[in-house]
Amino acid sequence: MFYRENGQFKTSYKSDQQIFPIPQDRWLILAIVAFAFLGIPFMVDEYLFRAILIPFLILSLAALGVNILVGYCGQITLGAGAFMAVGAYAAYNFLIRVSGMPALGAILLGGFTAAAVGIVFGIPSLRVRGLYLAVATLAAQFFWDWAFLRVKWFTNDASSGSVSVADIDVFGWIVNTPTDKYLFCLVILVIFSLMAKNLVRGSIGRQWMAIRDMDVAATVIGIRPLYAKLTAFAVSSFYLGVAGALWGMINLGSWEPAAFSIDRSFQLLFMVIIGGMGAIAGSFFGAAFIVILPIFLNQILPIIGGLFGLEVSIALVSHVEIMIFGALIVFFLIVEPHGIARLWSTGREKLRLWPFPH
Amino acid sequence: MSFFLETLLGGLMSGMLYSLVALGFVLIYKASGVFNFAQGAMVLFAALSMARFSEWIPEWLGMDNLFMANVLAFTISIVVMFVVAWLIERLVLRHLVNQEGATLLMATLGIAYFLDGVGQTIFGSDIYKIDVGMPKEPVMMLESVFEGGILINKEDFVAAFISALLVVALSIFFQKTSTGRALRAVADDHQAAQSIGIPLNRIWVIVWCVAGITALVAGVIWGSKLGAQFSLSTVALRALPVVILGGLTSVPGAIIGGLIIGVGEKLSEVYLGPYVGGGIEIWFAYMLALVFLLFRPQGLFGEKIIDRV
Amino acid sequence: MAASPSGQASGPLDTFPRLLLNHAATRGERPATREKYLGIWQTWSWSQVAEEVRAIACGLAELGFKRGDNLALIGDNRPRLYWAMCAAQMLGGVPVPMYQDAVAAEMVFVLTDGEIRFAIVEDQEQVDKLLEIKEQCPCLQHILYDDARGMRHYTQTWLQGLDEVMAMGRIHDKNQPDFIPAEVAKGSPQDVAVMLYTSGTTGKPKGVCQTHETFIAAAQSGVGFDHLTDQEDILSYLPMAWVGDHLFSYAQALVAGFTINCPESGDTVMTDLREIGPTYYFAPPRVFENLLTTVMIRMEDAGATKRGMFHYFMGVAKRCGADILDGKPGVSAADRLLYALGNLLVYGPLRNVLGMSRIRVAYTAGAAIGPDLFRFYRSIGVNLKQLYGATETCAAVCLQPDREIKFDSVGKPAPGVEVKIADSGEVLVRGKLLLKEYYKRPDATAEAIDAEGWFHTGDAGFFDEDGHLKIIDRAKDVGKLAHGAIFAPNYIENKLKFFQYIKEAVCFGHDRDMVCAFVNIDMGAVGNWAERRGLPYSGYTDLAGKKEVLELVRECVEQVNADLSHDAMVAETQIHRFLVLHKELDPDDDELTRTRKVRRGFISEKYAVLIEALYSGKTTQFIETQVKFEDGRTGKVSADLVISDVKTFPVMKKAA
Amino acid sequence: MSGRKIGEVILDLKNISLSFGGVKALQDISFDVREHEIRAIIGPNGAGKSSMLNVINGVYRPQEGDIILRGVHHANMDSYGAAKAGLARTFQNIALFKGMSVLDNIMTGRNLKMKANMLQQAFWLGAAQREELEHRLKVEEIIDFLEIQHIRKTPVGRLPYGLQKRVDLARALAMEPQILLLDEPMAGMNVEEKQDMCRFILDVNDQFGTTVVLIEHDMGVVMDISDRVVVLDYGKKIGDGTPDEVRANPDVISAYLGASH
Repeated sequence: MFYRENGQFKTSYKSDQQIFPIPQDRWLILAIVAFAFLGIPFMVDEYLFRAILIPFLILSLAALGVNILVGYCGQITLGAGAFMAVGAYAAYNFLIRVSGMPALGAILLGGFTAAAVGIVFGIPSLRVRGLYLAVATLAAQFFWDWAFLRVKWFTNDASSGSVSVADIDVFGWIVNTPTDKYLFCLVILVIFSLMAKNLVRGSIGRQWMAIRDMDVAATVIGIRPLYAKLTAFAVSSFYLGVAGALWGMINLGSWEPAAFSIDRSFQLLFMVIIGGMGAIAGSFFGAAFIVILPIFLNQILPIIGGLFGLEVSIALVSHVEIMIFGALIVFFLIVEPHGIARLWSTGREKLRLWPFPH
Repeated sequence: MSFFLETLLGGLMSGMLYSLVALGFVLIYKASGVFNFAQGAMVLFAALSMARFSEWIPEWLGMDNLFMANVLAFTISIVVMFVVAWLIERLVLRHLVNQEGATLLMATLGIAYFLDGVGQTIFGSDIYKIDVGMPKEPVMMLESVFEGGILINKEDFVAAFISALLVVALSIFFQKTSTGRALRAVADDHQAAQSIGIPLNRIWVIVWCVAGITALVAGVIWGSKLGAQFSLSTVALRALPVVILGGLTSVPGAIIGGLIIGVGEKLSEVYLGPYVGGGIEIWFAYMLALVFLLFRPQGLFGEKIIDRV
Repeated sequence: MAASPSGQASGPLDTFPRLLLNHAATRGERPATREKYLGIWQTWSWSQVAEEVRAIACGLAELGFKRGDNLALIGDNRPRLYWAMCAAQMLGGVPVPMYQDAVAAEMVFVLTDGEIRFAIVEDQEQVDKLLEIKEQCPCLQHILYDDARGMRHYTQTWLQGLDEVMAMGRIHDKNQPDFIPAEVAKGSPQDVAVMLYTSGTTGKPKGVCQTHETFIAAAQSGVGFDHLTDQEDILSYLPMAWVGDHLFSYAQALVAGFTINCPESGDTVMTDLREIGPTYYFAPPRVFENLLTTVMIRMEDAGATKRGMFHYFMGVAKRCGADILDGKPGVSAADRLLYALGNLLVYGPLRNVLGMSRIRVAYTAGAAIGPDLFRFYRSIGVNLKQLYGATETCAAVCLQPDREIKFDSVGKPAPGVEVKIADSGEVLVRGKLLLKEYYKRPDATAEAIDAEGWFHTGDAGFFDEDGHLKIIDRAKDVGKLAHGAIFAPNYIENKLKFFQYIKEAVCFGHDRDMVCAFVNIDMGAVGNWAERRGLPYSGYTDLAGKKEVLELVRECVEQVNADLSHDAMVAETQIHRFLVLHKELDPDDDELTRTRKVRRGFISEKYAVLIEALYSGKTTQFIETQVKFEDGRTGKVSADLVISDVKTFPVMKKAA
Repeated sequence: MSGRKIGEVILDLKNISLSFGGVKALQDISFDVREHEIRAIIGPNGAGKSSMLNVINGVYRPQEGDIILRGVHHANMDSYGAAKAGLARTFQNIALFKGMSVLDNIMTGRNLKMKANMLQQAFWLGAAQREELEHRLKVEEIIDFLEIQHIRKTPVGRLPYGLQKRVDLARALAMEPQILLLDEPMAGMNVEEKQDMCRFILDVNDQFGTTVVLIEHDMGVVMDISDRVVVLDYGKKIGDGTPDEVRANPDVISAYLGASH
């Protein structure tokens, strides 16, 4: 409806292969990013930062990682949380054990460590598929759950089992207020999203998708499954590792292995399914949905209960929450396997064709 | 030596329970190609249902007979599980026919969450007692063979016995009844089965019902041991390596895989655990399965997977 | 202007090559030609185009192309074919664009009649066609092809790729840089610039010779009239052999210096139209009609709310849209507000989807356009206007001025054009834009242009009180019913054709006591209609014979009758009986001209038995017809056609 | 076909035998393929044609026999190796990447020729961007060649069967192969689509000099466009020669018309 595409013709491949070839889309995204940087920091209170915005940004980053592996490369993972944990603990250890290590460096190194671990746990994907692979990733989950709980070296022999870091310092910028933390995460998310988009629209992304859609044909046209799958595992784990480091060091400050339990892994998978597999935007939709839904239910259920004179306990809210998640997963898998992102792009397509239905 | 045997037997006992859950996995996978992540949630759901009905029924009916209450609760729970199975087929599986394995897996993950949520909403989320009169006291055995004998939990023994019984019953069901034969036909080839007039949808309902019953039995046994509580649903995660090891399509594989994992877990925990800080039983089972996977992807007894171009 | 490196001629800009060289010098970097090729819009600036044209010209000269030679151009709208036109003109030759979908026999006629030695064709397909007929065209000496695909194994020496010829030409141009400027300087505005063969509704085609002077005059009058600038974009997708395309895509583009855009292929015209979004647009009524039909069909698939919204706002547009576009006073503020809302919700998006968002001026010509169709486009804010002209008048005789649009007129005479109505009712034209002559046909030339210099258009029409010309019909088609009432078949047919279900209609009535009609259904619209009703059908013939379809057509015919009964002039010519033809009228079967005008005479001969049946009161008639398929094979279709009677209405007195 | 020169033997298959757990799919089959020729493998359904093709491009490894590609022994080649060695193929049941657009599908065919590393790709820098644009041009030429401009941005899943086959061919062509293997390129097509496909195959062979090995069970079309034909029946070679020779071969006639069918 708002699209006026006449005259927006492309005279070079460069302009035809832009990330957002339609100017209206481009402006919309730029406006959103600009608002996120310049608008939100002045409009939002601390609670919103802590409860919604910062978790949303970091989980979006993690969901991006999962999406690369599951949505683009078609390799299922139930161990995403473990790679976040690896990132978080690796970053922690780099920070405290290497003197003079800059925080940003530690975070990135956390990501690289996770990538290396991801490659190791991705090796089974060369032999097995589908649910067998799920088992392999679960092995990673349980192994690292255990390792960070029981192997004292990882936690620097912390007696309580939980580790903590001081406010981090990025080139002299002490990231300590919620606004700082928000902006720091936002910068990282924007850069990483751009990188992810570039990867998936380039040759490596096509290799991933080829493996996902039809691996035999992919091999025949000269795509090595080994390379495609392991890069997907590496990139995915890198994203998850960085997200894990941010989650621990920025969002939590001090944490225990439980922060990256199997529930986290499932949660990330759900984000991708609900948000949209194989779509960068899906990661944001999914993360937003999963961050906001519990808060929304917490607010709304007691009110609804009140209408019927029922008392809604916190436990009930949490049960209803997992019920809704479960139902939504099934709903999306059946009705729209490509999630909210596909709904969004269908809506966009409709707007482009408006007033016609097709 | 006796300590080793005790550990071994303990492993076999808990392995038997894993087998029971694994059996649920295998049944459903064979018939519908679905890897049912919700098996654990079904166990929890069944256990909660059993626990709460056996508690509520005496209240409602004002009776005092524990045995009757248990029988009634068990019957009701069977009905409940049937309804759950029917709903799952009706609302989920039917719409996901011919989808990829990974999609179905994720769908059952959704079902698992849903069942966890519903179960706890309806039945509550505390720890509930299931008392079906399982003997609690341990017994000493084989005192004549070893010095000091070995200590065995009677409860485990009964549980193992029940599990074995169920396995035999299922085997008979599969081999001897016409429904069982139809089920096997479906497992071999969906399309072919459909073309000779086997109603897929009904077969699926049946198989989910049977899986529901195994879940109920497993739930009752585990519930009476540990109480019906949320952690039961994680039993699915512990039974997962079992099926990988045994092969997804093999009933005997589920049994033997269960025993191997049960024993492996216990032995590794006892003999290896102390050196690495303990608590290794879960990941050890997975690692075992994983290593196995790399060398024999179809599992111990599974059918060879052949890709055709 | 002194001779610059690009060598443009000084002096008046009175020939097309001079115009081109001037653009290359004055707006060298502006885009001149775009073509969607390999997925993007390849763009050539005016200076690049000038280079290319010079290369083609020099190459042609190397091959021996001389002043006065004719150059045949056969193919889709490809940039290099347009450039070749100018190249031929540079050398003082005459380009002769030909219809590329013409069958071999038609081509033979033009190639021999035009004494054509050189032909530039698009691709292998056209080459093969020419090879087939080369024996019959002794003068044809050189065939150049634009697209080399599949041409590797053609060994004939007189067959060359345009690429090679241009490479040759570039060398030639380098060695003799003065050659082209000299040739351009030799050109005179009175030289013949282009020869366009009239497809002719009757008889053999005639080559219409137009000079630089006439075409530039015609183009200038249009450019001035609509204030066209070098910023315009136009989509060139109509046959190059049609005078309309030549005027808009060649003459006006060179006069105003705007950009022409060639679509990627026939399949992608709609997409390409959407992408380019031309600011200046030209299409025959049929195209607008097809577009409207698709709009209506697609809207019927929309949900009820959307459909309701669409029809509501289309109602608003019908009420006040055209008036708002014309800037007429007297539109209420409420209507203006509603229209603005509609513009946001419906008209704007609709224009976008149709590729018409950027249109400043759109023209239609070539046939009369149904008033409702015309009103539709104007009401959604597309400044669609009609023009009237013929090949012999460079297509531009009358134009509708902005803000003076009448739905049933073709506008006022263009600047510098005199128009009068002969006693017989025929429209006569005099002015700069008249043809020089029919090629080698002094007899025909004398017949068409009388002693006083008036060109006889062959159309019947009259001026209304505001000085607007109204065309009723072809003069020779206007007949009389047996009892004397005037019978203008086109007028009635156009009314029928406005219904989306009716694609084509042919009315009969001259010297008869009532009017009867053949109707062609629109396969797309009726097919869709049938599907929504669950009416099964196996193909065109089957669908056309369905009882329900006949009923649908009958309703349309009745409405036309009701409409006709309002106007005393034509009320007598209501349709009494009709039948739905079993096959589509098709240019390949000679039933339509290449510009898709009905060939009345041919049809009445071919289907004499059906006409007989219409007037003899029969209710069915068997017919078998030969049809020609695209690949040249022939086949037969046959059917029992049902003839239906239609209700007619008493003549209404017009309220004073 | 005047200008096309058929060259030396480029691919030589010697005594190939292949069996699947006791079922003999191919038995002792030998034939060769010459450079620039169109070589057809025909035979009734189940004759082992697809297996033969799968052996040539390394999807299956024969238990016995030797594959010599330009004088190099390739008996243990896998399908990635085959791709690197200049073999491309299409699939009988269309194996397109259904989640991707036509353009992206064809772009995957350029994969072996793209060298930019991941970091360059992630930041869309230097080689990555340059390569994308260069290969896009290449792909567009193929799109133009196969006349599929109007669907370049359509997801392949939405295309009708005939067009999908064409995209499959386009993807194989994007590899600029020396030998093109076509697995029943005309199966399931209507007459017009078959004619188009024939034209494209001839054009590819002619324009790019690509050697074409194609299998078909429908004899008619193949005979018109092939230079030489191998006939298989029940995993055995029963005929080899020019179309005319093969047509006259009594074994072939009986395999196609004989009582066994």
